[in-house]
Amino acid sequence: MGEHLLEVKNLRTNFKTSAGIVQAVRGIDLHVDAGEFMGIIGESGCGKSVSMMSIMRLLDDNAAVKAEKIEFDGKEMQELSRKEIRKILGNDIGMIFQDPMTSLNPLYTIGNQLMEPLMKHQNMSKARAKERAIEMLETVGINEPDKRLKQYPHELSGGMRQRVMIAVAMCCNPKLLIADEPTTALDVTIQAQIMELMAELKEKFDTATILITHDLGVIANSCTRVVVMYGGKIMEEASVEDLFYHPAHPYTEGLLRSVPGDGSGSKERLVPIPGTPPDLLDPPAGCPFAARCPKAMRICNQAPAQLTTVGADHRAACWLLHPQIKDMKGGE
Amino acid sequence: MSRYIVKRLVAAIISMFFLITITFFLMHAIPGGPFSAGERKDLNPEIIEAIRARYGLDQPVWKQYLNYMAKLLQGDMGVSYKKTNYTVNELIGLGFPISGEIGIIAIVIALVFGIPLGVVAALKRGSWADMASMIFATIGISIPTFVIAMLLMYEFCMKHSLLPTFGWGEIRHLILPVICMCLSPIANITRLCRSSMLEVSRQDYVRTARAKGVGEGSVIFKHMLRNAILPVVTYLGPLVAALMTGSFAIERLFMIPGMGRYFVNAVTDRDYTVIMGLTIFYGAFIMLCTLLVDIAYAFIDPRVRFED
Amino acid sequence: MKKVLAIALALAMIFSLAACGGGGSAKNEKKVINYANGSQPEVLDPISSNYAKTSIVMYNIFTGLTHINADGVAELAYADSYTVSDDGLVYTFHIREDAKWSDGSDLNAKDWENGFEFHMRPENAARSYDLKKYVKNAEAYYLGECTWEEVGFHATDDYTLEITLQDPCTYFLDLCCTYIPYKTEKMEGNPDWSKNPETYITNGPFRVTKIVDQQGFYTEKNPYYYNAENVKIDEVNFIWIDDEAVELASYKNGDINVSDNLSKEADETFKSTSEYHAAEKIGCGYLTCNTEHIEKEVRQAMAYALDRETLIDLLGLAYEPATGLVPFGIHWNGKQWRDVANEKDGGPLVTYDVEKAKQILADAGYPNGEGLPTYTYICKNTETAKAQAVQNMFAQVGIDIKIDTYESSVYWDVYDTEDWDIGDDGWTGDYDDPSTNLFLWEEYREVNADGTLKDARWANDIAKQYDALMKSTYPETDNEVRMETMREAEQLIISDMPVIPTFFYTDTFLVKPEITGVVKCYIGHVFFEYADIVQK
Amino acid sequence: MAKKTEMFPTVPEAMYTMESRDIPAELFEPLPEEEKFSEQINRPSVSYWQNAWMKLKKDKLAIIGVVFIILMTLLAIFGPIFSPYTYEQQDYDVVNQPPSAEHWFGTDQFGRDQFTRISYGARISLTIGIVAAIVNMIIGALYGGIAGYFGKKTDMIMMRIVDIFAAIPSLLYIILIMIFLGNNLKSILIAICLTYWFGTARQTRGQILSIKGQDFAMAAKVAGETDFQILLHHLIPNAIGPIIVTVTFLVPSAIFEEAFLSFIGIGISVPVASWGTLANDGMKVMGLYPYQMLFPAMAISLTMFALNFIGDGLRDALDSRLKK
Repeated sequence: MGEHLLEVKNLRTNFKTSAGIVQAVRGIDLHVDAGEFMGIIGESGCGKSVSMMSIMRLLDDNAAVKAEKIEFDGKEMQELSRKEIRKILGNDIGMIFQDPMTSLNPLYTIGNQLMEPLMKHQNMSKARAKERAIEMLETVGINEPDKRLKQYPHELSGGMRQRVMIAVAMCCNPKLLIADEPTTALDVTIQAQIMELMAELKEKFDTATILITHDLGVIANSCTRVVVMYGGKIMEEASVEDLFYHPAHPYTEGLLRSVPGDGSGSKERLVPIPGTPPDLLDPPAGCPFAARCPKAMRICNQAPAQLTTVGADHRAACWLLHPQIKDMKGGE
Repeated sequence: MSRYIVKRLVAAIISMFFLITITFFLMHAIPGGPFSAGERKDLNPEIIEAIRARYGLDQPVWKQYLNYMAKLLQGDMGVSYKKTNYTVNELIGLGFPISGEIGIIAIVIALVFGIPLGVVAALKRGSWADMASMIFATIGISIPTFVIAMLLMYEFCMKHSLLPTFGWGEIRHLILPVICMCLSPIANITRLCRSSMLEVSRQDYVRTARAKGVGEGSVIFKHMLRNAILPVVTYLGPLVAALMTGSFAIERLFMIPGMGRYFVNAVTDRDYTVIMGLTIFYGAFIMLCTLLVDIAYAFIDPRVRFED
Repeated sequence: MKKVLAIALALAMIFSLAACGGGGSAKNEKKVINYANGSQPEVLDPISSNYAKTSIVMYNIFTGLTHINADGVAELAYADSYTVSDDGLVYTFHIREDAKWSDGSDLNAKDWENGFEFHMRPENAARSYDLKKYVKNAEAYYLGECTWEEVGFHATDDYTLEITLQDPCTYFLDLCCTYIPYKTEKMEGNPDWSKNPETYITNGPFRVTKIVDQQGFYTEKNPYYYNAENVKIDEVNFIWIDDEAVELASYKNGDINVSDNLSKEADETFKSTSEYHAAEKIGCGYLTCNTEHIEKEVRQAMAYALDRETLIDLLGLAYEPATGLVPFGIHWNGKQWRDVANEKDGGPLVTYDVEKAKQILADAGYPNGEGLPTYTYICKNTETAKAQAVQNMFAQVGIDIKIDTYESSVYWDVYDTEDWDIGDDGWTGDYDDPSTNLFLWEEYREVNADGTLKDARWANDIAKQYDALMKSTYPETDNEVRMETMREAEQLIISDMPVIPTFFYTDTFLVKPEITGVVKCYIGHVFFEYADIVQK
Repeated sequence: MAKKTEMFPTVPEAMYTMESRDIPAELFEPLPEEEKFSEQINRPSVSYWQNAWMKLKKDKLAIIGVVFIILMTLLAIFGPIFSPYTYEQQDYDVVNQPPSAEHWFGTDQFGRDQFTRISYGARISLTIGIVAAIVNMIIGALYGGIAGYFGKKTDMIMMRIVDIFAAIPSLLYIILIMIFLGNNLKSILIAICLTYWFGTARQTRGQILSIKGQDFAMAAKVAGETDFQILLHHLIPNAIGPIIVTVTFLVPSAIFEEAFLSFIGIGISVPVASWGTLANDGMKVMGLYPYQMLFPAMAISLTMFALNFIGDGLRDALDSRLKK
């Protein structure tokens, strides 16, 4: 159809482990439009990274991915050969990972690793690639770029390395940038700088961005639309404003409560969500959050709720949204 | 870089000094000794004394030590006490090129077979190729060398007369010794390479490389193998030293006039000067190999700096 | 890339394998004998080494005044005639006038005198000189106690050599095999002479061409040998092979064609074939007892407890059970000395009889060995099989032993410490006379370097009687009397049993069928002078 | 296809969906607290070692290896006790017998029962292998750990000492120790224990160097743990995986070293025999009585196999990074 840059339907990803089959992603739908800055939020292990890796086919051999549709830029990704996928990766889709300390190969210079996708995808000569690499380093705010090119990752600080990673991801002007917890491993001040940089770059290149994080603060400052994941499923999907001011899912409410104020001085107490995430080796039949949900009903344990439209571009998967409840409430 | 090497060489010389001193006094702690009265009961005591004096053995140990060190500084390791018409330097000159030749060939073969086997096993983890190479690798380190040597000799020499049992100088003389010599290194390198490839394959930077859309060949050879090879490089230092200085079992069974036989024979013959000389040579050679490996390592891994 | 290399290498190996398979059987026109000569002695010259391995090489590259002929008997060689004085003390040899060194230079009587002098010169500390002590004052010269002029070994002109003996000797011509000349001008002041074929000048049927340490000693036919026209073999290579199993493989493989160190497997494999040869050797194996530690009765019980037949079977040897200390191969008026002596003694001196052993022990106050300590038995690490069988046999009568093994080269040092109870030993004589074996227990052999008697060895009253008996045979010229005296001496030593005889040695060796005329003499040395290779 | 269906277990059709309009009202009652966790199987939290054991249990080859080593150990302990023969008992009526019902592995040149001798040899060889490996691991890990952790001058001096000792050929120590202590199990054990720890020490040092800067070590330091606590409780356990792999190489090395000593004739004193001695003796009559070499050689090789399987299994099991 081409109306979305990336469209995923009913994506399921399972891992084979020594303990059995782990159902990491259990049927999610996603879409990103060109130029959109979307966030995916959830606790660790909720399947947010795995779903992205599934889309890009970066998972190990012990993973199996199945989807009705994974369409990127009008192409069905599942039909592409590995070779064709590789043409997209690094070129049309850039990716940034959580830990900048380990994401760069310690044995090669920054320049080498930065020029690699340029030479591969853009058929640039070495000299041209070098020029572009210097340009990119400048863009991501690294001083003395020509000197940095010759340095090895271990000679740079964490923040610098993440900038380099961003440069690597962005150097081919990708249509989509997937940032998997890009700031988690960084100091708070650096976090802010990196997020600023990403926002800046998004403006500059108009790249659609998927930001994966477990940090609501990061989402609040940059994203337009947010997907909340839990237990391998999507719990809620909404614009940033709706999510923060009108959360429709008890899990989202819980998440919001667990975050300290945004620094505006409010002394709201931090409330952690009691309990632990479900075991995806043997996922619950009903809503994955039921066990921890303060508003859980009997039905929540019996069957999963589907995403239901709450408002414009706002959907949530919760039995509380079932029309019968409204009826009952109305009846009272 | 050169400063680093100089530093390491100085450290090596100091180590060598301790090594020589320790070995020297260890040797002299062994009861009995060369040209002792007991050994040459047929000789007149005066003649024995004269011989001992000729070798400087009549002097107190500390003086013998000083004499030895003084001569050693001039590169003279003395005369063999048993093979009295050979100097230790001559024996090393005879034995080392031969053991070294077999050793180098065995190392090259071990690398040429071991690394690909390990890589394939790691990449096809759980497949038949993995199983096969691991079984081969396990066999390689499961059978004692002398048993393998004997079995090969039995098959190729006794039953089928395909290969000579002894001799030196032609390729056919090399085949069996080299096979025996490289089996266990192949096995070790395969295992080492496989486990480090597996380790590396889980690294974030490999995922990064894939996310960049780099070709699989480049991912394997550029991003994985070079990292995975590091443990192999470390293993190579002692391996090169051990293989190039000869294996006694193989040299004895295939009658190769190499260093390994000189050493074991010297030890069992209590030929003190030869033991000393060969130990010093081994020591220096091992330290050299370690230094070379460290330098090579630093070239491969930029995280290792040339510092103390 | 790596894979390609690997495949290429594998292919290369297969090809070279195939190539070797093709060219396996050598079709040399040259007649080459590859003889496996065991482990390499440390030094390979006639002065510094007295190992049998060295002697084998020496006998093939040097020839003395006499030499062993194709029948294994000594006959004149470089001496073409000789005379003996009436008192049997002065031998005058005439040296062949056409004699030449292996480098073509003239060889005359002076070279013999120089050679003898060089060998006996004190500072050269020759390893073996037992057979040269027969010459008057030779030992004194060796010990630095007299001048060369006083020694009875002089060239009176270019072709005449006059040798004066200390005592008359009926078997002196046998000893003359070992009296060889040295090319001393190449050897004086050149301690390395024996490493280099250029300076290793000889006068035997073969001459040195190449010496490769730890691998082989290569010789070729010596064209200047006096009997060169009868030497058929072009090359004799003495190959050092440490391991008997490897030697067998090499023999089967054809890499060697005369194998002299037979493993049990080689013995059993070839025993019934024509390639298998056995030769009597004048040697006897025995266990030496530390007489200070083990009393006479226990020693006797041990001797009776040894089942020598079984021992030989177990070890897969071709030996004979020892019935005394003088082995087969020594003659008494043309008959086997052993047989004559046994007949006169009324049966073998040493037998196997467990009951008797037990009885002796019981009578001595050790019924079933009760009250006896555990004795320490020392042997070389190559002799452990024998040790274990002996241990078992001694245990049958209640004598416990503990086995300590040592590397061959260390063994003799340990043996000399006398810090043991039973020591494994053996001796092969040098000439056809019982004294070649019996002299071992004469008192002078039991003296420490400082001149004191070894306290632990056999040195009691019986030993003194034995010594006197043996000494009385030296000046004796009546052979019958000498033999009788030595028979008496043997009885005497066996009665006290300081040594327990085990085997009489037999040499077994393998020779490929196409090779003829390999002579192995009674001292166990191999001669290739008379050999030939006849391709069928 | 079968694999695919297995990878994606079919999710049972839910009884109700958001479209359902016939959901009984009681299902909308709040979920009682006690039922909240009923669905969830709270797996007991497992420790590192429990987890490792669970993983090891799933590794068939490793289990085969463990079973084999246990059997060998039992054989070593009980074989000589329950055998009707002793390792030194000679019987000249049955020399060089092939395997039979009376003598499972045949007899040797003195009619001694090979099975009994091999099981007795297991005592020696296994003791040497296992004791040497453990001692080497302990010495090596501590030594290397200390050098790596403290770094700087300490590291430099300690590693130079290792260099010096590693450069002295092990045969030299072994001979020396044997001269002073005799040709017995004790001296071989001491000698081998002294010679193999260098590799472990170097390796541990490398591991420690690479992980000592990581967060958990820093955290422990901040938490006020002493250097040795950090080393023993945090660093060495985290480096243990590769060390254990090295130690798997060590057990065979030690058994081989002993076999090599037997080969050059300075092994354990007769009539006691290790597997190495037995194999070496068997080698001399390989063509005639192949079983005399075959059985001891197989005992060595199968044990090596088993140890390697165990080592591989342990490595996978102990590797915390594999946890997912």
